[in-house]
This record gives sequence, structure tokens and C-alpha cells, in this order.
Amino acid sequence: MLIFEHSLEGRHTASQMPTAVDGQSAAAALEDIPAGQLRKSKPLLPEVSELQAVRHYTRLSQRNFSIDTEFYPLGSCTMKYNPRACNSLAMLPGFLGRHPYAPPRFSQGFMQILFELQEMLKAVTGMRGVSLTPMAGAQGEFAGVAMIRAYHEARGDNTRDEILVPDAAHGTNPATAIMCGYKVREIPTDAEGDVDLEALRNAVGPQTAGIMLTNPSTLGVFERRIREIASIVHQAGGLLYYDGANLNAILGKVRPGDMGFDVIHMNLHKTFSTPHGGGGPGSGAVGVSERLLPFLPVPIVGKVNKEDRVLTLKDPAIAGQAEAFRWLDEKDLPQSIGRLSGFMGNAGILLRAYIYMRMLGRQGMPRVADYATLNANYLMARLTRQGFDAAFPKRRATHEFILTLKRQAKTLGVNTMAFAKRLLDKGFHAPTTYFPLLVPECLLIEPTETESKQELDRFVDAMCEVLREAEASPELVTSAPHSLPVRRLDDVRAAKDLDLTWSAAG
Amino acid sequence: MLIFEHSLEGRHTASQMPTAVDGQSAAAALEDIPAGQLRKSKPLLPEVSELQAVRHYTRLSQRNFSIDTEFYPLGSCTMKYNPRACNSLAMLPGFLGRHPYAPPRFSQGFMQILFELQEMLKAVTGMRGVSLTPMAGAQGEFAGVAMIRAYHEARGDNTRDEILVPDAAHGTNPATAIMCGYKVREIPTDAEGDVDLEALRNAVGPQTAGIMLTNPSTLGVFERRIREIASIVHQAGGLLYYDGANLNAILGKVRPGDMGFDVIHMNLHKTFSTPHGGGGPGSGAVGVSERLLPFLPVPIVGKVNKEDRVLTLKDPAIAGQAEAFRWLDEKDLPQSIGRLSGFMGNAGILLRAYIYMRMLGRQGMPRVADYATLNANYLMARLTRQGFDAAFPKRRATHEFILTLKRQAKTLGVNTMAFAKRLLDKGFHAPTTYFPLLVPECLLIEPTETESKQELDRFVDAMCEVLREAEASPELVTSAPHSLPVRRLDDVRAAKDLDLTWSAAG
Amino acid sequence: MPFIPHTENDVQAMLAAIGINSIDELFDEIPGELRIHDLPEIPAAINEMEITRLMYERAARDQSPLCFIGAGAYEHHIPAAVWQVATRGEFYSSYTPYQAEASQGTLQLIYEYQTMMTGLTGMDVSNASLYDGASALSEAVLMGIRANRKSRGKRILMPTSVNPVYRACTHGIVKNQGVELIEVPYSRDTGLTALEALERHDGEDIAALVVQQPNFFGSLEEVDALTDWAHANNALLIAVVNPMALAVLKPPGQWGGQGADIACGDGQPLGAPLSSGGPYYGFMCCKEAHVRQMPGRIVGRTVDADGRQGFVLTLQAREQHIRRSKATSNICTNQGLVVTASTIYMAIMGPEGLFRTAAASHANTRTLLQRLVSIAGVERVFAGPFFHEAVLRLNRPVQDVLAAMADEGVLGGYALGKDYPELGEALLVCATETKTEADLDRYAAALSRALSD
Amino acid sequence: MPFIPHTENDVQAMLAAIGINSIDELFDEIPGELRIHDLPEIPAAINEMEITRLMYERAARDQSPLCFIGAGAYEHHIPAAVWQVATRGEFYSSYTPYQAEASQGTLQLIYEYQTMMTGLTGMDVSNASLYDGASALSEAVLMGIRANRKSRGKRILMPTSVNPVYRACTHGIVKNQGVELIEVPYSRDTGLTALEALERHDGEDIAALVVQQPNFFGSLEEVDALTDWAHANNALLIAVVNPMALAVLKPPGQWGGQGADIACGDGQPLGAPLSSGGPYYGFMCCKEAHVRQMPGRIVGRTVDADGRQGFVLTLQAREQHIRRSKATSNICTNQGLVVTASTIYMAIMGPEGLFRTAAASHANTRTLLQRLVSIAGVERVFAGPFFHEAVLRLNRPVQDVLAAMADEGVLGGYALGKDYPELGEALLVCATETKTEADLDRYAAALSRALSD
Ligand SMILES: Cc1ncc(COP(=O)(O)O)c(C=O)c1O
Ligand SMILES: Cc1ncc(COP(=O)(O)O)c(C=O)c1O
Repeated sequence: MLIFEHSLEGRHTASQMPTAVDGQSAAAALEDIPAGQLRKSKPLLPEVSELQAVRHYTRLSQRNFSIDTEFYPLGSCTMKYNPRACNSLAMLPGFLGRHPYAPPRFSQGFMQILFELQEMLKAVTGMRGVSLTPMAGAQGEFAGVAMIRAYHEARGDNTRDEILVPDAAHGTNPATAIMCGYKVREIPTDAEGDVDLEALRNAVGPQTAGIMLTNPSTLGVFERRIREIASIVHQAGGLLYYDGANLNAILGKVRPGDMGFDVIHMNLHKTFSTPHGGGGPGSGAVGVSERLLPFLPVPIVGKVNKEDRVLTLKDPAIAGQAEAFRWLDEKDLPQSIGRLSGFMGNAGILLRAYIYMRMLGRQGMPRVADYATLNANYLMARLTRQGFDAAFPKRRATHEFILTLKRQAKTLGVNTMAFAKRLLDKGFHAPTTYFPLLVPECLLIEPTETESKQELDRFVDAMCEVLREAEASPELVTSAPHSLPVRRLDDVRAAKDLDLTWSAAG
Repeated sequence: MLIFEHSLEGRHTASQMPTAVDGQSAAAALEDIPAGQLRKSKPLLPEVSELQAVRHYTRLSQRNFSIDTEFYPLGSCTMKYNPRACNSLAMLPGFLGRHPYAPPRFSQGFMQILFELQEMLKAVTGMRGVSLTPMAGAQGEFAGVAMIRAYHEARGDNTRDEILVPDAAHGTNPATAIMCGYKVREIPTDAEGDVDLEALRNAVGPQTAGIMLTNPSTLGVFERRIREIASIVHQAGGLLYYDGANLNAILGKVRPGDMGFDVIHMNLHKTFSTPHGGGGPGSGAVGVSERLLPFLPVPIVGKVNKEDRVLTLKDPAIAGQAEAFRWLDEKDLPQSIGRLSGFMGNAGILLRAYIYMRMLGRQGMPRVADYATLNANYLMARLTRQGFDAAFPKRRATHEFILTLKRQAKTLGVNTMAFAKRLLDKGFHAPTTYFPLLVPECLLIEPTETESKQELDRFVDAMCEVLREAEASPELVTSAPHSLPVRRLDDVRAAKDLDLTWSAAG
Repeated sequence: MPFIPHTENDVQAMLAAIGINSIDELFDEIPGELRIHDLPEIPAAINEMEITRLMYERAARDQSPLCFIGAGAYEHHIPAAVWQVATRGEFYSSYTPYQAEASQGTLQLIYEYQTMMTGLTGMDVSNASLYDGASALSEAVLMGIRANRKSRGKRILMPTSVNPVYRACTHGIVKNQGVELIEVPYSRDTGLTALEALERHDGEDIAALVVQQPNFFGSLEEVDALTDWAHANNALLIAVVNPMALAVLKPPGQWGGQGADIACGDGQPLGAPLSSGGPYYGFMCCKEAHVRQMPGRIVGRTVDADGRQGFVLTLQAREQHIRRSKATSNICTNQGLVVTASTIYMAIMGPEGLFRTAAASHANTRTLLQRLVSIAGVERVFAGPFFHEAVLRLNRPVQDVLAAMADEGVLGGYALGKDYPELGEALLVCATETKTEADLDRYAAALSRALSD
Repeated sequence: MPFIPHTENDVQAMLAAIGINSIDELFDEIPGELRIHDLPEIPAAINEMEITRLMYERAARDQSPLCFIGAGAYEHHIPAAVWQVATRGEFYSSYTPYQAEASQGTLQLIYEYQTMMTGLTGMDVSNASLYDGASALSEAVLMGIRANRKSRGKRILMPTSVNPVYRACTHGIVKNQGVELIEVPYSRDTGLTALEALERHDGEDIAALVVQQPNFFGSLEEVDALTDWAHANNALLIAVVNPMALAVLKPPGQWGGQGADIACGDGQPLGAPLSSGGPYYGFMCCKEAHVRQMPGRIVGRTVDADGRQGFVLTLQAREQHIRRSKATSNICTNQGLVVTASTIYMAIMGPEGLFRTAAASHANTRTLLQRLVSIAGVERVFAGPFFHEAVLRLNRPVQDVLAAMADEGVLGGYALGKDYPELGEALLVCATETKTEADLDRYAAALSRALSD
């Protein structure tokens, strides 16, 4: 049932009605607003009791797979455990109640957290400056490419109108380049999963604004010739953009800044375990090298001394200073690409990332990469031994790896989609399917470091079971799922007979 | 899977390990304790990660029916909506962190709440004094009967050794009388569900310490001749005990104090909507008439003036006094039956009841009784019209009522148990079954005021469906449930082959 | 090892299965000279007990002043049930619902959300959220340019009565695509977008006109006239609205003769705590005809193999993961969890709850204004109708006054001087339904003292 | 109408179905003279927003002093996950699991809990909880009398080193059944139950001996000798234990030659917040032979119709709802939700977490004691081993010292004067793992100042 089907004209939750104004005088409260400005009929919203709402949404929630209930090896998404303390501490009343425009005297506790977060993110990425304001990976990408553009423009270098993007790149990369007013040129991948250097050399030129790379790439392998790529692009006058979605794989092992990247975004909702929340919110904090510092989006938290001079961590004086934090804005960074949000981004998500990072600490960061990588390689080893085909069998897996079911699709008529749906029946969320596009019938599998060997072994068992089923009774697999609240849903009909809102008429 | 089956030697959740002492020095931390006092091997506790624990218990939770997910018309249990605000506000850090022995200067906020709760409970029950310390209904009963005993003893009236209990009474009533050292004499019920007055008259005498009554009774009817009962028992020198489990039915309509009861317990976890929590905790606050005041269990919150004189609400001076609250203990009430718990009872539950009562307010209290009673009578009317037999068809239902499936059990071979299990398949928690014992094959149905007519109608539909199934294919019903995580469980085997703890051996 | 469940035995068995001797070997494809072996700047790990105490201290340090600032973020009561249900693990820790059959909870909820938002805005369709109100406006501008078949240019009329941060943010985002934002001034008397100023653009090629209602000053724009002007000039009308206000104000779908074409705004007032500015969410609704130009996720109802109702992400051919460089936007992750909370909020509050909340907020602000204008040195800046927020002018420097009030624990409002210097010592004030009589008194007393010092 | 979902139409339709005209008619069986029509003493309803503000104010009024009181309730860190999972609606708002098939979540959890408690105590079986530690002891005493076939009397030996409130509570509960609690004094040197005193009862008919470990002073009783004495004298041994202490101390099941017969105590240290004294829970474990004498719910594992594992309430023939006046106890509702939280707590902490928590608490208390005894006028009262709590004697009135420390926001401990006047100015002090070095310093400094004033 839909919540609207529980609705009944005239019902409301009395304990939630505000005090000042009762039913009658609500109209009186609006008497100074001209009738022509007022709403004539009440909006279509459900009229239910609080119990009905709680019951409805509690039951709905049970129709979701989630990390808290299932193994969720969705490649490129880093579905690791979201520590519950991150949630409860970020939701302390003091944090929730703070207005974004509260003056600094009521904000030092909050701002100190953001400042420390900025510093920690600089340290793990090897960048010189960080802005926390982008609200998801894609907005971080936008900020990054916009900074590249601002950089070229600031130098009067106005001919550069092209961003290079490997064919394996995530869809947000080309889409971002377009949003920033660039053209996109795709660079092919070689047989081992690395960028085709020959092709890259041919592609760069005075029109090259930059390149967007993910490393490890979305193919689940580390781009080994990254320094060469960097020098090719830099020599052509372009800048290097790092898509940080896969940072989990290299945390504490190697830093984008050291690889030669000029600008990066991080997906705090992946690497730093803020929740995905059924689609968001995330945070796409950006980091930059020295030359892009002036262009960072605002606001940023700065540490200032008594004379309001902004201090940096490198500043020898900083230790002795009474701590005070304030927002750095367009006045402090006149070349900034500006603001990306109404206030300062997804503050509550930043708190969660901070809490998580403090609990990881210096020792915990590289362990994330260690065990994420161990889990992926273990799964790859076991699954290939069980008869699955790895897309890049000669490579190390990073924190994720790709299987291709091309063979099975051909011989058994069971494609990746069917395979994925059948895994749901076994109580496992499916890996990412059909991405990256260049590997046919692929499953991108990312177990994350927070899953145990025992869980991985159960997953291997389930994969093998599905494979055996695909061999013995393929229709069982192609008609999956069978044990979920609904069976296979008709996507085509959804897109054809658009039904995007409920109405009483039906 | 059991949590122990996820366990692995040597695993632990690092972020939860305390600071001061690491693995090695933990042993050192204990060096002053003689070896003979120390544990030799580690206890059998699961060794899992935080994610494993969260996932395991989140999934387990989904295997429960609950108010938040299903209609739960469990008679005598008042399964009404537990407002979520009661939970979050009772769990504010300030309340959770308060040590029970925190001195009054750090306790005035908390104690004011308890004091106001005492006063509100006095008002709704018509009693003269209240103690909040009993931790559930049964402990309230104990406190009540112990006060009856203390009262007789204080008067030197030592021959009274018998408590009267109607045959319809809840099991805790006779069990409590025994715990208080009394004998139990059962009083029969007449055909209309009232206490058999003739039998009562014959039963009372100088041996009568008191009578325990529930009104409305557990038969779902109001005991109409309560004043007569009161005078019979009082004239015999006995006192009247009120089992407040059914207070929901009469809130703001009639008060136990006015009916002539000397002592009552309330189930705050029923009437005042503190959660049942899968079995508890509850609160069985007790109220007493003037003559039992000296015997109330301690501690109680008192309001005192500057000279530490305890004020009562009736005290004309109270309004002008600077408020101060302190615990009244054995010193203040030297005849008290004493303490029932280590501290002061289920404080956190009392906070929830207070919050709920404040949101109901003066106007909301009688509405609870109004709509609880309306819902029960509506269900009774609809179900009897659909062919079900009410146990007391000529009586008004109170907040609950009884159906008997005696006829169906005989003609169809489908007993109440089977009927109840089949209702689970339809997504409804079953009503109370086989209680009270004197009505054969009974269902005690209590919808509560927080359920909508629409939900009740769906329940009627489900009841009728099961009835039709019982007629058409009784084995479908007798073998229910079919759609739950387990099918019918073998109780007999459970009691015979006791398996009360898990062990690795299996 | 925080959050890592492996025992030493596990690690050994796993290394053996992979055929290596140490975890470090797994990183042997990384050029050695790039490897790092320590992160000296990162503090040592602290445990949950320690971070808990630290966060309590930091949160407490910022106190809880009594807040009369609005300016785009509004303090409303949020029923306790909202976030308790929204943060259930199944909502909190799931991903974007790509696997529809395993995500019916989130998908059905979004479908319900879409219905509610179209109910509030009077529009045909809604997406499943964008980042926030400001970035939603930039997306609306880009969408308006795509959707307006009659306009060939990229010129947008942007009144200065629109939230200045929204304007700045939109500028920053759309300028790279050569979009031109043309300012339309407001009337100094009424605070409203001046129709005369608009008429200067009669007949020009304008892709869209943006109208914020209530506008940044809290004043109520003449939305019917503005909408009709836009349509008469072949421009689309982009409405920026406070969704709480829509419980009482005429919805964009009914503005003028044909209604707005796109409505967007910030969903914060509907169940998101102030939370220092986020996470909130941007909402976007439009006419059905434009749905294929809309950015963001959209959920549709369909049927499963047995004909049972079910929900899926639909019209994905608009999105980056399918269309890549030809997508309507680069957005991927949105603000799902806040939408979840917001949907539960709307379900619990219902039309009556929103109506009364909006009405009570308005009444409180009006009452406050009445008290304040009786203080010497305080006057209202704009005549005319407003909704739950308004501009005052003081006879002393606003920053000094605010600082003095802050000493008493009162945040007196938002200083307009930075963005609207022409208004003098102007202060934007808002009192939502959370404010009691005593709170309003406290404000008035603090302001009196600050002005008479 | 708070929490009532009926519309006026609903009410009319329902009245019609019943065949009456007004709700009031439903109460026509209540004698008219008993009816009331108002509750003038009850304040008018306030809404959730108002009660929220009120509760925040009340909670804030009680501040958050730094607490070194133990005395039966101990402040330990509780992982955030514990109560977030325990308060999920499915656990929070379900009843006692009578309908087993619809309650497998709670039932399996209790089965796991029973296993954990037997693991900690070294006993064979556990029930599903009683109210709290004090009332659990009274039930243990009654059970001991039932279970001891060799004793015909109702005499219980109760050392005075047992928590005085537990003793008082037990007395109040069991005296009505004619049970006699005989005091056994403690040694003034060691704080331990004096074996000599016990030997005075050699050969008497004693149903059970109670032993608390650590005892109320924090001192470690000679449990092996006491247990063997009890068994030699045909008495059962009832252990009262702090379950957190059992992570490091010898479990009751291993005391003496045969182990304790019943072990009970308060589960609070395992995941329940201090919360002004409740809700906590009482636990009770015993030897298998006594299981049918145990009060409270018990969960057993069984199979369903298909042979699959499942869980049910079992041995219900002990309980009041079946056996009525012949039940082992009148208990019905127990402390289920706290048990739920506690089970999750134990699962997250595991044996290592409990061990380190216990060890850290002990180390902190020892460190604190070392600092304090170096202050003039402070000395330890008892020699000998203790666990995480100990008694100090001051050279000034304890109440004055505590008041002075409270002025600095430090709760210095529990004053023993009321219960143990013979000990002079004695103070019971505890520093759990929640205390930092700085906290211990703060205590020491506050005490110094209080004593030197
Ligand atoms: C490789 C890659 N890049 C970028 C993104 C975009 O991040 P977001 O979804 O936070 O916008 C994703 C997320 O799915 C990704 O996997
Ligand atoms: C009529 C009646 N009396 C007493 C009780 C005992 O209350 P509690 O379970 O809180 O001990 C109950 C609860 O089931 C009851 O229904």
C-alpha cells in the first residue's frame, strides 16, 4: 500500500500541531496576506496518524537491502560498515541546532572539526589545500574541472577546450567536463587495463585543458604508468584531475599528490564511510596542488591569529596561537571559483567523516587499503578458481575487480543481469553490473575491508550455486528474483507508460 | 545463524577497546589481584566485528512482529503506539548520565518530573499517594498486597491470612498473594461476567485480608456492582486491591479511588504507553488511599520548603515556595514496606510515561478511554455480525472483549491456537489466546485507541478469511503459519529436550 | 584494527589462497618511488569512547543561542519519529536503488515523495532530489535553456530579490556553459521585482525568468504577473520556492495563466535540521512536457513479472551513467537520506500540520515585527505582504547590534549590508513556530538594550 | 486528538455499526455516581515541540558532573550501535514473545543472551531476566529455599558485606513468607565475610549462604572457602556478582569444589546507562538441576514442522500465567529491552572488550587510590585485594567533603556512614574505564582542596 492509501480526509497528528495557532486562528494568522497569494485547496499530502506513518515507513525500510542487513559488494561504491557512532555523534543537538549563519563565537567547536578535517584530507592525499564544500563526487568533479578552467583562464590560456577521459571512466567524468563547457575526448584502454599511452600521446595538444583519471581505475587495476601519463599531459600544458572514488584502495599507500595530480575530489561517503542513505547525501571534498590554491571553492575554514591573519599548518607560529577559526570567503580568495551551495556543503556528512577518520587514525588508514585489497584479491582468486573469468587475470586486483560472464551469457543464455538478480535471492546484494561499459557482461566486485573472510566465503558459495543453477536450470536464474517482495520489474513499461506520481483516480 | 556461529577466536572490535590499557598491559592491570581469584579461561562470548553484530541483530529484529510494523491486538496488553518522542527525550544524555546517587543539587530537573508524575497519577486514579518504584505490574501487586499486610499487622490484626481472587484474574494476582505469604481463595464469575456476589458474601470473614480485582475485568466487562463488592469486603475488615492493567478503559471516566479501592497498581507500560520492549521493562507504580499512605514503598519524591518540611499539593503554602525536591525514604516513612529495587525503579520508563501524559494532557486522558472503547465495541459488533461468538454478547465491551471459538473448535476441528497462528500469516499479531482460562477457546481482543477504523476493518477481513479457510480447508489453518520465518514450533520438544544455551559442540 | 574483522588465521589463509606471502605484495604494481609508509600528520587513532567525549565537548562549546536567523535555513520542529525511522539501517546504509527488486523500500518512498512534492508545488512531476536549493537553481537554469524550444540563446533574467548566494552559486555553475544571467532590480518601496524593469526586456530572446517566492526579503512577489510576462515573452518561468510556504501560498503550478514551468528550491524546512547548512536537499518539479530535460533520479511505478505493483528508477537515459557526456547533468549521488526524512516528515505533519506550521511561523514573525517597530530606531523597510520573514532597518550599525544581542544569547537575524548595501543598516528577521511568547519578548528586550546602549 | 487516528466520519460509521448514538453510551454500564467528567489537576496537553523543549531544559538543569560513584551502578562506555539497534521498532514495540513464530527475533536473542550469561558466570542455565540486581537476590533466596532439598527451614545467611540496599530489599520481599535472613559480620581489617563468624553456624539448618563478589566494599571475598563451607553444611551458595567483573574474576560456577548453585546480580554494567537507577535488569543463572525452580522466562531451542531450528518460551509450567498460585514467582513483565541492549553490547565488546574494560576500570581505580592516599588525611580502610572500587577514610566529615567537591562538579563517591557507621568517615570510590588521567587529577585536586579548606 502507498501512504496515500492510508490517508483519510481530515485526519492529522495532534501532538505535532504547533502551539501558537489553532485550526481556526490559522486562517486569522494569514489575514495580512492577500487572498490572491494564498493557496485555494490543500495540497495532496497524506493524512495519517503518526503510528500509521511510522508503521508504513518501518515496513518499507524492511524492503531494502543494506549494509546493515546484507553483504553489499557493489563495485565503485565502497559499501563498508557505517559506524553507528558517526551517526549519533553527528546528530548531537548542539550540531543539529547550529544555524549556518551563526556567528563565529557560537561556532568554534564546529569549525575546529572542519579545520582538522581539511588538514587530515590534505595529509592523506598529498595535496596543498582542501575545500569541503562540494556535496557529492560529481560536484567535486565540477569544482575540480572548473578550477582547471579558472587556472587556464587566469593565465590567459584560452585555447584549451578539451578534457581527456579514458573510456573506462565513470559517467560523471564526461558529464562534468560538458557542464564546465569543455569538449570530451575519449582515450582507449589497453589490453591490460591501463591507459593506451600511444593514444594519449596522439590526443594531447594545445587544446588539452586536462585529463580526468581514476587510479586505481574503474577496471579494478592500478594505472602503473601514472607518472608517464602525468608528464605527457603536463608537457602539453594540461592539468591532471583525480577522481577519488577509489581512494579506499590506496589510503596510506600512495597519494594522488605524489602521483602528479593537480586536483582531486574525494568521495567521503565511500572512503570515509559516511552513509549512502539510499542515494545520498555524500561529500565530494576537493584537494589541490599549490598552483590551484587560489581557485578553491569557498567557504573554507581558516585558522587565524589575533590580528586575523590566516595561518596554515606549516606556519611555525601556529602552535603558540590561541585557536580561532573563521570562514575564508571570496574576500580571502578573490580568484575562487565561488560557491557551490547555499551554505557550506553537507556539514553533517563532514562531521561523520571526521569522526570516522579520528577512529581510524594514523595506523588505521593504510589498513583500510590493506584489507580492502586483500579481500578483493582473495575473492578474485577463489572465484576464478571456481570457473569464473576475471577481466584482467594477470593483474593484481585493487580494492575491486571485474568478472566477465561473456562466456556464460553465450553458452548458457544467462546474462549478467539475470545472474545479479539471482544473487539477491541468495541474500547478497549484487555487484555493480555493466560498468565499466567496455568490459562485456561484467560484474564489478568490491567487498571492502569491513567484511570478514567468512562472509566472502559464503558469497563465493552463492556465486557457485548460481553458476550451477545457470548450467542446470537456466530459467530459474533468468526469471529471478523469486524470494523478494517483488519479482523482476518491468523497466521498459516504466519508461514507456510514465507513472511518476500517485493520484486518487489511480 | 546464531551470533556464536559468526564468532572467530581472537577477533574483536578495536574501536571499542578502552584506552588506558592495551592487550598486554591488561594483564599488568590485574597484577594486584591474587591469581586464585582470577578467571582462567575466557568466557564463551561471541568474537565478532561491530558490523557483524549490527547486521546480525538488525536482521533478527526483522523477525519480530511489533506495534511499529503490525496491528497487535493482544488483549490485556494495551499495545498502543509508543510515541517516538518519549524514547528520544527520555534518552537525552543528561538523563542517561545521571547516577542514581547523584546529590539533589544535580537532580532537581529529574526529580521535578517524577514529582509531577506522582501528582498526575494521583489525579487520574483518585488515590492519595503514589510510589513509582515498582518495576512492573506484578511488583506493583506485590507492593500493594504487602501494604495490605503491613496495614493489618500495624493494627495488630494478625488473623487475616487469605486473599480473595476472582477466577478470571490474571495469574500474577494469585501468585502475588502467595509471595506475600497469603492463602488464595478463588471467587467464581457469574454468567454475565460479574463477580458472583453470593459466593463473595460466603467467602469473606475475619480471615479475609483483602480482594484483588481488575475492573474492567479480564473478561472485558465492567464490574457493575463494584460499590457493593467494596462494602462487602470492607465490612469484613478486608481491603480492596485494584489491578490497574485495564486502566486504559476508564481513564478520565471513573477512578479506582472513587470505586472504593484502597490500593492499586498501574501498568505504565500499558496505559501510559511506555514500550513493552519484547518483554519489558515496565513500571507498576502504586497508588494508595489515605489509610495506606504510611506504608508506601520508598523512595518517593517529596517537595520540601526551605525548612525541609515536606509539602503536599494540597498544602496552601506550596505555590509560593521555591521548589526543591528530595527523596523521601525510610526516615520519612518509618512504616514503609521498604525498598523493592536497588535504586528507585525504572527511572527511564517513568520519564517516558511523564512525556506521554503531558502530551495527552487533561483533555487527552478521557479520549484514550473513549476511543479504546469505541474500537473494541466496533470490532465486537462487526465480528459477531460476521459469525463469531462473543463470550458476553449482552454486555458492552470495554477496551477489550472476548470471542470464543468453542463452536468452531468442535465443528471444524480448528482450535484457537490454529486460528491465531493463521492470523500471523495474514500480517496481524494474534489476540491473547486461552486467557482468561474460564472461557473456553477464547480470543481476548484489545485494539487500543491508536488504531484506525481502516486497520480494524482489515483485521475483520482477515478474521473472516481465516474463518472461511477453516470451513473450506481446515488443514491450511491447523498447519499455520506458512509465511513466517519458521513454521509451527514444537513446544513439547522444547520442554522435554531442554536446549537452553548454545555450545560449540552443538 | 578498527572496523576490520580479520583474524591472523584468516589473513594467512587468504594469502595462501592468493598465493602470496604478505599483504604488501598486493601493492607491487604501484611504482615503488610513489609508495608512502606513514602519515605523520594524521593523529593516532582514538576509540569510540574518546571521540564521543570529544564531540560532546565540541558541540557544547557552540552553545545553543536563541536563533532568529532565516535567510534560507529555517528552524522548525521535527517530530522525533522522523529521524528515528529515517536512520534505520535499511535506509541509512543502502545505496542508490539500482537493484530495484532489492530496494523497494527506498523506491516506493521516493515515488511517494515525488507525489508529495507535486502536491505542494502544483507541478506535474518531481525528481528524487538535487544537492540543495542553490545548486537546484543552477540546474533549473540549465534545464530551462534546454527545455525552451522557442529560445535559441542562453539568457536568463535573474531578479536581485533572489537569494544572493543562490545567484552567485548559479553564476559560478552556469557561466562555464556561456549562460548569461541578467539582473532585474527590485523596487525600493516594496522589495519586489519591478515589472517596469522587466518590461525593458519585452520581446528579447530570454530562455527563462527566475522568480523567488517569498523572495529573499520575505516579500511576496506578484507571481501571476511575472509568470504571464514570461510566457508572453516566450520565456519559461522558473520558480524558486520555500516548500513550507507552499502550505499556505499559491503553488507555482497555478501562477499566472499557465503556471510555472519549473519549480525548485531547498527542502530543508520540511524535516531537515539546521545542521550548519547541510545536508539539506534541492527539489525540482516541472511540467510533464519537460520531464526528459530534468536532471536527477526519477522513480516510476511499474509491474513485476506477476503483474504486482513495483517501483524502479526510470528515464535513466537522461543520466550520466547511461548518457555520459550527453546527460542532462553530471549528478549521481543526491541527498537521498534527507529526502527519506522529509517524506516521513510530510507524512506525519500532513497538509494540516504544514499549514499550521507555516501559519504559526508567519504569525510569530508578524507579532515580533509589531513589537520591534515600537522600539525607537527600528522600522520596516518594505511595505506590502510578506511570509514569515521581513527586513528591518536600525538606526545603529547592524553588526554592533547583533554582537550586543549575541552577548545575551540571541541571534538577531541576518545582516543584509554585504549583499544589499543600498538598504543601509538592514536586518532580515524570522521567527518560526518554534518561538514562544517569551522568546519574542527576549528578542525585543535584547534589541531595545542593544539600541539604547 | 493526540495519538487518535479517527476522523469524525469514522466515528459516525462506527457508532452506527455498534448501534448507538454517542461514544458516551459505551460507558453506560458504569454506575453514574462514579463517573467523573474532568481531571482538573492534570495540566492541559502540550505538543511534542513543547515537551521537547521542556525535557531539554530539565535534563540540562541537572548538568553532567564528573562521577566517581559506583555502589552498584557503574558508568561504562556503551557503543553507539547498542541502543540504536535495540530501539529499533521491532524490538522496542513488541510484547513478550508469546507467539513464538512471530517473535523469532526476540526469542533467538534471548537464547543467545542465556548462552552469554552462562558463559560469564560459568553456570549451566540462565533465565531471560528479572527486574534488577536487588530483586533478583530476593528471588534467588526464595528459589534457594525451594531448591535445597536438604534444608527444611527458611534460614539464609546474609553477610553484611552484601550491598545494604540488596539486603533491605530482599528482607522486605521475603519476610512475608517467613524467611529469616541471618547477618554474618565482616572483618574490620579486610572487609571480608569472616569465616569464623560463619563457623558459628556449623551444622545448623541453613538453606543458603549469600556471597557478593566483589562485595559492597569492592573487596574480593574468599569465595572458594565460603562456597565449600556452604556445601559442607548442606547449604546452597547464592552468588551475587557484577557481570563486568566476571570478565576477569573466577566465575561462580567454579567457586570452591562444586561451584555456586545460583548466581545473580545486576546486568547494568553490561550496556545499560546509569539513567538514575533504571531500567537495568536482574540476571539469574543456576545449575541445571535447579532449572525448574528458577523464576522468570526461559527460552529454549526447538524445531518447527519442517525440522528447522526455532526458539520458544519454555518450562512455562513454572510461571504465573500457567501455574498461578503455584508459580515460582509472580514475575511477568521483565526487563526485555535492556537485555536486548545488553546482548548486543556483549556481542560487540566480546570477551576481549569486557576483559579490557574490567581491567582498565580496575587500573584506573587503583591509580586513583594511589594518588589519593598520598593526600594528608586520606587512607584506605581495608587491606587486601579489591576490584575497581574501594573504601577510603577521611579525616573530615565525608558529607562536607563531598559537598565541597560537588562545588567543583565532581561527585566524589558514595558515603558509607548511613549503612556502616562503624567505619567512621568512610567513602566508597570507583573510577571506571571512562576516566582519563586528567579526570583522576581533577578528583585528586578537588579532594585536596576540600580537605585543606
Ligand atoms: C568512479 C566514480 N567517479 C565518480 C563518482 C561520482 O560520485 P558521486 O556519486 O558522489 O557524485 C562515482 C560514484 O558512483 C564513481 O564510482
Ligand atoms: C490483568 C493483568 N494484571 C497484571 C499483569 C502483570 O503486569 P506485568 O506484566 O507488568 O507484571 C498483567 C500483564 O500482563 C495483566 O494483564
